[in-house]
Amino acid sequence: MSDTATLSPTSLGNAPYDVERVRQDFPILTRLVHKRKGRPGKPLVYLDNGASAQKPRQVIDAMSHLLENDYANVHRGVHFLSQRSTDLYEGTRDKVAAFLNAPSRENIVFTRNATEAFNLLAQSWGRRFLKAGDAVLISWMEHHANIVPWQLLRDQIGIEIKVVPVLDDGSLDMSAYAQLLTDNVKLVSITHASNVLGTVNPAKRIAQLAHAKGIPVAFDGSQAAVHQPVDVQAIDADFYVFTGHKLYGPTGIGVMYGKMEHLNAMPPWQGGGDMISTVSFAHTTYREAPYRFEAGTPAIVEGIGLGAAIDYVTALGMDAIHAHEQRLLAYATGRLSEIDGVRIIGTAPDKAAIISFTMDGIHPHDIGTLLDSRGVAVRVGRHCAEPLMDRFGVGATARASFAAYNTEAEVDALVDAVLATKSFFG
Amino acid sequence: MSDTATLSPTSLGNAPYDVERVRQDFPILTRLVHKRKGRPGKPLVYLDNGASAQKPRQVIDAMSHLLENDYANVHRGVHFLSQRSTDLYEGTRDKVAAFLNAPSRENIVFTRNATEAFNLLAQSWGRRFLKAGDAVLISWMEHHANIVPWQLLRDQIGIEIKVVPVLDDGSLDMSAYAQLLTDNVKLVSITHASNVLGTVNPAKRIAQLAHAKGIPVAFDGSQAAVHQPVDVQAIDADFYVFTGHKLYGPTGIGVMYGKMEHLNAMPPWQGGGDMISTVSFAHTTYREAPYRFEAGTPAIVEGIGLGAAIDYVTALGMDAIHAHEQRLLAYATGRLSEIDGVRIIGTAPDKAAIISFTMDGIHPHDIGTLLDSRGVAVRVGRHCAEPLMDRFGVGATARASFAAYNTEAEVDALVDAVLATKSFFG
Amino acid sequence: MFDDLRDLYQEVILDHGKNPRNFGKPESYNRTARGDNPMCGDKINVYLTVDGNGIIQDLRFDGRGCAISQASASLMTEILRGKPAAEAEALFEYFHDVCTKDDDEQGVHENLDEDATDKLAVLSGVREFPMRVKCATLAWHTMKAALHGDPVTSTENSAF
Amino acid sequence: MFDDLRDLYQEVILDHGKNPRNFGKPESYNRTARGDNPMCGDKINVYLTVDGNGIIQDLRFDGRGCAISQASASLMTEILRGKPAAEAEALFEYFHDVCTKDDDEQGVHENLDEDATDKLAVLSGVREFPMRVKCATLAWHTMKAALHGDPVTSTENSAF
Ligand SMILES: Cc1ncc(COP(=O)(O)O)c(C=O)c1O
Ligand SMILES: Cc1ncc(COP(=O)(O)O)c(C=O)c1O
Repeated sequence: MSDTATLSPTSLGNAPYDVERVRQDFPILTRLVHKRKGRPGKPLVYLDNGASAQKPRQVIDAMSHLLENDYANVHRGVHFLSQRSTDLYEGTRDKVAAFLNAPSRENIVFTRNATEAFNLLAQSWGRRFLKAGDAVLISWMEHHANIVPWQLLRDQIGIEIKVVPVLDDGSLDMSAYAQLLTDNVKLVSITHASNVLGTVNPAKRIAQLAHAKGIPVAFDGSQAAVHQPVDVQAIDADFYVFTGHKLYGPTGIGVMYGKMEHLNAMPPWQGGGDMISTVSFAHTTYREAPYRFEAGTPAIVEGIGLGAAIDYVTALGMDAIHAHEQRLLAYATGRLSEIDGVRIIGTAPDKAAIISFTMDGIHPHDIGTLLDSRGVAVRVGRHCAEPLMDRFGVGATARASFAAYNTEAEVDALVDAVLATKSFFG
Repeated sequence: MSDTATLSPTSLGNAPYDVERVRQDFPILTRLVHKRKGRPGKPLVYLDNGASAQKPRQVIDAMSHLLENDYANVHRGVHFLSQRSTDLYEGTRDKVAAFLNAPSRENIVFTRNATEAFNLLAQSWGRRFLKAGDAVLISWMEHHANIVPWQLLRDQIGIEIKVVPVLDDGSLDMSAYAQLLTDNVKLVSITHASNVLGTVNPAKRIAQLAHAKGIPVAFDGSQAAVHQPVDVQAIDADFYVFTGHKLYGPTGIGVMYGKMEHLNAMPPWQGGGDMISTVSFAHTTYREAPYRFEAGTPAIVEGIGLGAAIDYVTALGMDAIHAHEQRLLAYATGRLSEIDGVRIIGTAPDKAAIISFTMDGIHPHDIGTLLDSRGVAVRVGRHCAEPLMDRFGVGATARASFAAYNTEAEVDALVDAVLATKSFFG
Repeated sequence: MFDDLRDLYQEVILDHGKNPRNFGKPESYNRTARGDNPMCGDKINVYLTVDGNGIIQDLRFDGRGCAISQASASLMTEILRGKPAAEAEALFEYFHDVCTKDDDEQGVHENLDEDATDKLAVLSGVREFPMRVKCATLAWHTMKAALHGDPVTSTENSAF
Repeated sequence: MFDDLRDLYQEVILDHGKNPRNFGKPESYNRTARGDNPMCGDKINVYLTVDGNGIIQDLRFDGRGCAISQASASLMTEILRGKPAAEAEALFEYFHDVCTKDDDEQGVHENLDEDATDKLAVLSGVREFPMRVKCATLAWHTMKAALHGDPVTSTENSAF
């Protein structure tokens, strides 16, 4: 094995989506959880994909293989391994560009995660192009990653944060959006899909309306990009952000796509090695975008792992993944809705495969613990979207979120566990 | 295998340092490079450790094992895998604290790399505690990671950057240092060891002199911490930075140690999930240090890998690694010095196992290519220390840097390749 | 049905969780604090009436939370009523150990009301559920903050 | 001794590397630019004299660099002397392909001086050494910058 060519998933060809074969690519899915002294353990039913997805063997192996065969620091070395690591690492930039249908690899900036991408956007683009009194328009369904960076900037330079409301079904209030696009709005930064409600916002329409007023638009694709195909040119996004670990890739790597006109106009954010052109104590010059934004030794192994993840989902087909998850979503929504006392929060049409719910008289934290004791992993809490929780008058929810490897049987396990929880506290 | 307990290196007990057994832990070291159609390939002689070290099986396995058995997002989940990942990830904070002899785990902030640590320091500590006219005192032997962040801050708020000169042997000019500690100096930020010269600076003395004037001191331990034991309390460092990938650990993870009095006084830097306490559009509150500085999903797998790397070097013993490398350094220095036309840059006493050199009439880039063609990987160029290159009147150097797994035979391979290079261009 | 959770959700806890005692804001009180558990979004208010001799004459709470945190708050109000403030803090120390340490690792806690310690023992099951420990201790943190005059506390920032 | 490097360090290159032609700053010139290769710290200056008809009457260079970059600069000065500026740019296009693409992937480059293209062929060995491509192209980038009136250029920011 001296090459990393064998990274495609267990081939599915044009056959119908074979989830059992997909599952075989994910070693953790055969795990028994809560196994200890004398207890056999429970099969894992992993429905916490919205927080982070599990990794296929192809991604795990790409990283191990690199470290066992091809690893060195990138960009500056003339030796064989450095060249090899550089090729593989920079190869991911091409893969990401293709994945998002970006015009070029130079549009792709690597970050640690989605959160860092928004901090970069706020501090580099924001500090250069915004001044006191200017507004950034976000929405009520944002993850903290697309709220707090703007609040920090607000505290630093006095911008205003405006918020598009959310309708009762979890849709974005598009008529309010149109009205909120006032003259002082200088950037729209809105999630493409909500990590709590599953709502997929009409990105193209959002961009059109903003562009009509000359306002650039940034999208948080952390959830959208993992559930469906994304085409940044079709949407006409000015910026588009996602995070590797939710796309079956490694932790420690995220992506900010930006149009070149923006990236080229943005000052560096962090300083250090690899982002400079020349350094003297008096004067330092910086490299062009995207490299200007990537200071220090990058997350090399993670970048290469992300490349393997993109190869993986591309081979499965984002369309096929989407269709599979939609089947699960419909089935799970139907079954959960039948249970008395279960309330699903977020019922917008064409939503992504994420179901947040509450149960009458039972706190989400207790739901989480009870489900977990049966091997069913869901997320409970505020999902880093506290304002949205307030909007729906809940302190917290339980959330089941689906991925390429989930099955109807797992939905059944979820529903059984919810029923059992209900009678336990009943 | 459901536990990660078996991470200690091939046990050495109290036996003399057995480098062959250490080498067995590093899968890449058996690799043949430049192997292609009909060519057998050359054994790898990896002497580019200053750029990044190779990883032992223990680190690679810890990451794969996690992803195959225990992976989930950390901190917020109540389910089994989340709990497990959290325990492992936060366990690394304890390991790092022990590795640096920090008073507590709360002193340890995780960053992407050393570069990010200095950007965090400059933007969070610097913006809070420095104002126009204040000076940060660095040295002429800094890596760009400890230069450019201060230049960005200078451009933002008008601080001054003062620079301690370097003597001809590569030592820090300590009498100049004492004189440069003037009243407007509000922070000393100096490397503990030079990545070009190998010089190990007298950290304790540097801190003493600064503290006598009430000035805090930050050290760049990126090179020092990999070559010798570090005790931040003995040095009395206010901040101490290192980067995981040079310590046989993963990319994408670095560390900033800080005294609690400083960390507690520093505002957050990046905003997002995991670093907040409560969020509303009007007002957001932040968590305590160190969590306040860690926004978004952390580099979970990389953090856990770093823990395995620390376990590894701890089991080998930093003292034993140091002694081994010093033997190699002495041997290599002796042999290279015998070659006419080779000039070693950096000859300070008690330096770390790093040798920068030039060859008369032969450009370092050509040296790099010729050595590489024989399997010998060294770094050539400016080593992200451009001002230092100017100081020594060289555009670039070639650099061999040693690690726990290097051997005398590898030094011989280096010397043979240097001799051959000399006659090739002779 | 949930055999593994028997220790965590004991009958007493389910009962107190469903029917919390001393729930609701009293007409009068002289110490109060709010406690946040950002992990789950729970908020709790504790209202104390401490007399001139430092005796907790009355304590009540309101707010929302999971079964564990509600039961813990409810049990706390029953246990601390009539006790000196100093003893309340000592009991919290003890309770902390109960929630986080195995029996043989717990510190020495002397001169505590045995009735109180017995009652608290029902919550020792959280020990096996580290993610739930803060649910159990939220009310106690808040009580302590109120005694110390801190208006708001958050379990996020505490080590347990 | 370095068999794998025969293609890269051909005799012509070693010769031009050691004895670069047209080296040194001329008394007079009317176009100049500095080129940086931050990867290795090399800097090169190119000095051009272009006449009213756009013909490169003279070109010289100075600065330091590796054998490849010095040889490439030296060869460039020999090749471009007396050529129209437009042809210089066309030759750079061709040379770019030579340095980065396999023979069958190279674009169509018509009407180029065969002497020139033959001479440039000795540098085609860099193709196998992607990290050295910028060494070979530095002088050409700088020449182009000088023609376009840009005072400084850097290979760091170019794709090859
Ligand atoms: C002394 C020194 N400081 C800082 C760094 C930067 O490390 P990183 O690129 O991992 O941030 C390096 C390594 O390149 C170094 O040698
Ligand atoms: C919609 C959305 N945005 C941003 C994030 C933040 O991602 P990360 O924590 O990887 O930065 C998440 C995930 O937590 C998310 O769901």
